[in-house]
Amino acid sequence: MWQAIKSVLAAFLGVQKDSRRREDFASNRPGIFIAAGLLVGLVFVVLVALVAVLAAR
Amino acid sequence: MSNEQATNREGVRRTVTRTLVVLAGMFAFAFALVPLYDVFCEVTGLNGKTSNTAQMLVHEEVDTSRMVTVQFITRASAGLPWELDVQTRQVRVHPGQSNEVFFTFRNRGGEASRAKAVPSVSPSEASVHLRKLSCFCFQEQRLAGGERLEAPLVFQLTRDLPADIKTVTLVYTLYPVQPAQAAVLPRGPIEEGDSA
Amino acid sequence: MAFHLPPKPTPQHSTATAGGVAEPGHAKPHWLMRWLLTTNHKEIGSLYLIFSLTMFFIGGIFALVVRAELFQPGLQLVRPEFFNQMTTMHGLIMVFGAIMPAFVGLANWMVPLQIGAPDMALPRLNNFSFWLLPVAFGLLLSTLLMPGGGPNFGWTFYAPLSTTYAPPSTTFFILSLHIAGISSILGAINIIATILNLRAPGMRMMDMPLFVWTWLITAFLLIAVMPVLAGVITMMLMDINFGTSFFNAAGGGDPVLFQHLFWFFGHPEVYIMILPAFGIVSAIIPTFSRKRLFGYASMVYATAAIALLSFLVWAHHMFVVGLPLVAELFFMYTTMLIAVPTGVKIFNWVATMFRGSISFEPPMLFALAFVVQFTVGGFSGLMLAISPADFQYHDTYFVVAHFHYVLVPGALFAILAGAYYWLPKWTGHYPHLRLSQWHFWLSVIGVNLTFFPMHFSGLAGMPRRIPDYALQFADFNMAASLGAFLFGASQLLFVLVIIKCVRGGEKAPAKAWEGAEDLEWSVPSPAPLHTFETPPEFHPDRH
Amino acid sequence: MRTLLVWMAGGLASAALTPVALANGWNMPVGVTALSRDIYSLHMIIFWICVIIGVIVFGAMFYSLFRYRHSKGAKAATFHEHTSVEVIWTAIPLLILVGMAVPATATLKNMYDTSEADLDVMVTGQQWRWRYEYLGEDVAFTSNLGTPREQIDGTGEKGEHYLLEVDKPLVLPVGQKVRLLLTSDDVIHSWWVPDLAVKQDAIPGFVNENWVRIEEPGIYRGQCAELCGKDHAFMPVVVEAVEQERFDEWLAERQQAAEEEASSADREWSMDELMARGEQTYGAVCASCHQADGQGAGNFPALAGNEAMLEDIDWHIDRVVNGVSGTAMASFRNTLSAVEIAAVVTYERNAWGNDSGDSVQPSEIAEQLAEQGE
Repeated sequence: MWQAIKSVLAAFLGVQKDSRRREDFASNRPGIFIAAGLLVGLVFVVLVALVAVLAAR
Repeated sequence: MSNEQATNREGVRRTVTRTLVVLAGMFAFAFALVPLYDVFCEVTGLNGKTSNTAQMLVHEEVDTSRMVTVQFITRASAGLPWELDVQTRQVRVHPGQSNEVFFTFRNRGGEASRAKAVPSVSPSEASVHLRKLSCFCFQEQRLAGGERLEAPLVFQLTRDLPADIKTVTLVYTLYPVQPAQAAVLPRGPIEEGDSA
Repeated sequence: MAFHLPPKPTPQHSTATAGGVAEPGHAKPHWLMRWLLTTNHKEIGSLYLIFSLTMFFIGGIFALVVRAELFQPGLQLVRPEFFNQMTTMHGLIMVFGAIMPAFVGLANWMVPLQIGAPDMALPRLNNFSFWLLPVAFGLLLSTLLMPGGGPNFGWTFYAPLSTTYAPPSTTFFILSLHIAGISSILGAINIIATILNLRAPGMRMMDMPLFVWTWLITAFLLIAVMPVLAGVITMMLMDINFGTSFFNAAGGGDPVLFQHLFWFFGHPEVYIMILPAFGIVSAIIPTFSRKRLFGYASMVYATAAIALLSFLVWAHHMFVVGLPLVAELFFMYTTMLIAVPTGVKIFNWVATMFRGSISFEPPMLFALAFVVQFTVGGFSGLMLAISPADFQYHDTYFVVAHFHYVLVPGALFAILAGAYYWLPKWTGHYPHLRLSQWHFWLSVIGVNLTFFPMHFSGLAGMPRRIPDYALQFADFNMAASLGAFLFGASQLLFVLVIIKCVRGGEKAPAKAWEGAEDLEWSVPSPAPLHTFETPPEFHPDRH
Repeated sequence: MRTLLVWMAGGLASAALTPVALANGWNMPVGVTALSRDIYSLHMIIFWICVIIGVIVFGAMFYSLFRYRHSKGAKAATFHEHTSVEVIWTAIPLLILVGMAVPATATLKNMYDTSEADLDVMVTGQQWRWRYEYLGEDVAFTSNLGTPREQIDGTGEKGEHYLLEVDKPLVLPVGQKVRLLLTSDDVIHSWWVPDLAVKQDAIPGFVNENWVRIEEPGIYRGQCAELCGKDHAFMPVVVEAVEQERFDEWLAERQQAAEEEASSADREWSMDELMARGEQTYGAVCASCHQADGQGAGNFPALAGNEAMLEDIDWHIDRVVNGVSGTAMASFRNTLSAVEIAAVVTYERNAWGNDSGDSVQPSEIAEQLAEQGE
């Protein structure tokens, strides 16, 4: 799972090594990446929202 | 070879079923967004709407350290021979205190008709902190031609109203309530005799 | 010309295999029936492309009506009512009738060829989803002749202008959008099913060309947001005809809700129109740089990230509707962040060219123009993301300049680049070089003459969607109108290029471009009607 | 080669032209408020950031195109990824964006601070005019397009402020914080004056807020920014900023004029007077839909020869006073005075060959309005 989260984080920045990608796709478990994607997406939303709330003070 | 195609067909069927499920889900989600948006607005005050049912008075100590100006603006929409007036255009209140303001409805037309006042609060952040204990805006009004009605608004601004909000503007717009079959608006172009 | 595309099946490739699609050729059907009933991905791809080219010219004529009226201040040619119908129809036709079907057409042609599949996964559905389009757009165009005129509320059809105050033809507009939406959804399902299930043995997801990747992600976006659009227009329909008040303040609804729902669809829609373009450009630049695409993995991941982020930025279209401060900040931050993965893509293309071996064939010219001008559109997008500044930019010609830079020298140039790139595969001939170059240069000049001055007129204070304007905007508008007519006229050259290319020209070998690597270049040029009936062995040597 | 030269010449030309263009006023106006200046500087900062990034990226690109030409025998390298480079070019834009977000956030917070205003003005959008109401001052009026129809149709010479002029501008005092409350009677409009850096949607049923503190007296022009139907291009905003004393005088004049208008309803008006006043009011308020010749257009019914209207004068007056629900026909009860209503009804019943000979006195209208009120 941690591996998947790291890959998703890399995706958010748009930077990924070829070798890592090879490993990711070798795992053949798309579910875990989708889950990680949604999780990181959610954390991202909460984080940006938090920054916005703090900045609005 | 043919074996492979069989698995392909199986795979295609599975993919299609799954996408159709997602599709139906998203269509339902679009409609779910409407109540979700309302809930979201009610919680955050996103669009400056206020609750449309009476709320309980929060018993809390009146914050006498500050005053907030509450302005009232009344408007009537086109096609409705009604007037809405407020007796006091603005009041200065302490957060926590409950207040009463009277509004006057007047049907200036010759026939009975129905209307509803739709509220909007600005700044919208204030709407979560505005509690209406009683309001004419919860239901529609029916007035005979020339009839006049006084109706109160009882409200409270809660103490947790952000300190930077010093003026709250409450706008009521009167909209006609159409009888069910007239809800479809006359939309024909010229052949309708409407003029002037 | 339509009836020469694609070539008839050649005997050595129409070997009958078990479970193959219906064989044409037993009794030769009438050509009309053949095209009406075809289930062949190449023929349907051609139909899509021809349809979108037709719509491109119809939408273009509407744009020229708009530009002709705006040539000078004052009302000369059309009345404001008709002007509004022209701007609305131009937007609707270009978005739903030209750009999207063009990408679907390219996907139909190229996705099976690039993944080594014999056809799309659902050939009959494929035929159906195409033929929905002429119905939808025939209906949409017919509203122009109805009493009260066609849709006149802008392609974003904000309520209540599009509900309580709309012309009577709006119900037909909604119906046609529903049909076009169903067509897109069916097309997307087909593409997903094809990509996930019909890849050549040995080709893993990570071996797929970027055009296939970007289309897969686009198809998922379509599945996610087209139903939302369908929901929104259904609510409109109910507001108009059944007395509900989703968007009507008088009945307790909220006009701003319409905008939230619309842009929840609309922003991903913007990416639907640009992601496949990224895929095409990512195929062309390596080919003509004779060098592998830099950061393939990053490109795939960045595409996925952009797709996900596209659901979190919608309200940047609504900065002046009176959102609360926190919402304003949230959407400003997310919008600024989306620039990062987008920037990565541009850097990767430049890095692909760095130390390559570059030649300038027509597809490459269009791809290079795409990179530069899409980036210009990206820059103005970044400026628009700055919410306080957007209070000045919003709903001005600055925005018009921005999205036209993204969609015309962006999406459209990528489609043209793709067409030039794959024309040898489709027809067996190279497109006429001189004519292609003329087409390119006139298009580049026309596009910039049209849209660059719009930045200035917007900054100087000209709102969008107005048929008449104050005198200080006159120079910009005259330049833009001249550019628009130049651009429009030069697209006739494109038609000429295609006709010449179908009829003849320099013969193209199977591998038409020296640096091209993907599977489509392993089948003969022109591609026979049936390809990969025996799946090819895929060797992931390049990836 | 030639291709590249053309590209570069084009790039250089546009790069050189842009500053020239911006310096020539083809840019966002600096404006006359502290906020508009902040926004202008945000705009210029982000613009120059884009220019610098553009020069670097396009520079690298054109260098590659030039240096590694196939025709010059360039051999392609084989590298295709470099993680540290990718991380760097991701991190730098991220930092720039964070740096940009800080001042943008500060400016935005300032824009949203509508508290402690000295004056409240309610701005209402109507198809296709603006109505201004000075809250608590009993002054309200509608502001219509001032450009004559002939200029638009091309039969007259276009004036300097073509389409950016109104009959009655919004007058505001300089140096005071003015809070604007915006709403609409029909569709969504957007009130925009570039020099004041205020653009805010006016949404039916909802109220939006914005504020402005003008620093220099002057006349500032803008227009509706949100597509609102047929005459979207013809509903300009003109703000006249004056010194406080002048503003107070103006306000007093307006209040007096309103009273005079009300009292002039009592006297008897001649047919000619009514027709003259009616023509003027009709031109300002009614002609945009029903057309100057009374022939109507599209959804807007013709008034010339309109039998329903000519048959029943009370029906006619009711339509003008109360409007027609769900259509673009607004209620003019609060927008027009009794004199104006009487005049416009009289005019409509006698112009364009309607020659009914009917007329209605302002006093009758005033009486009717008052009666309905009781």
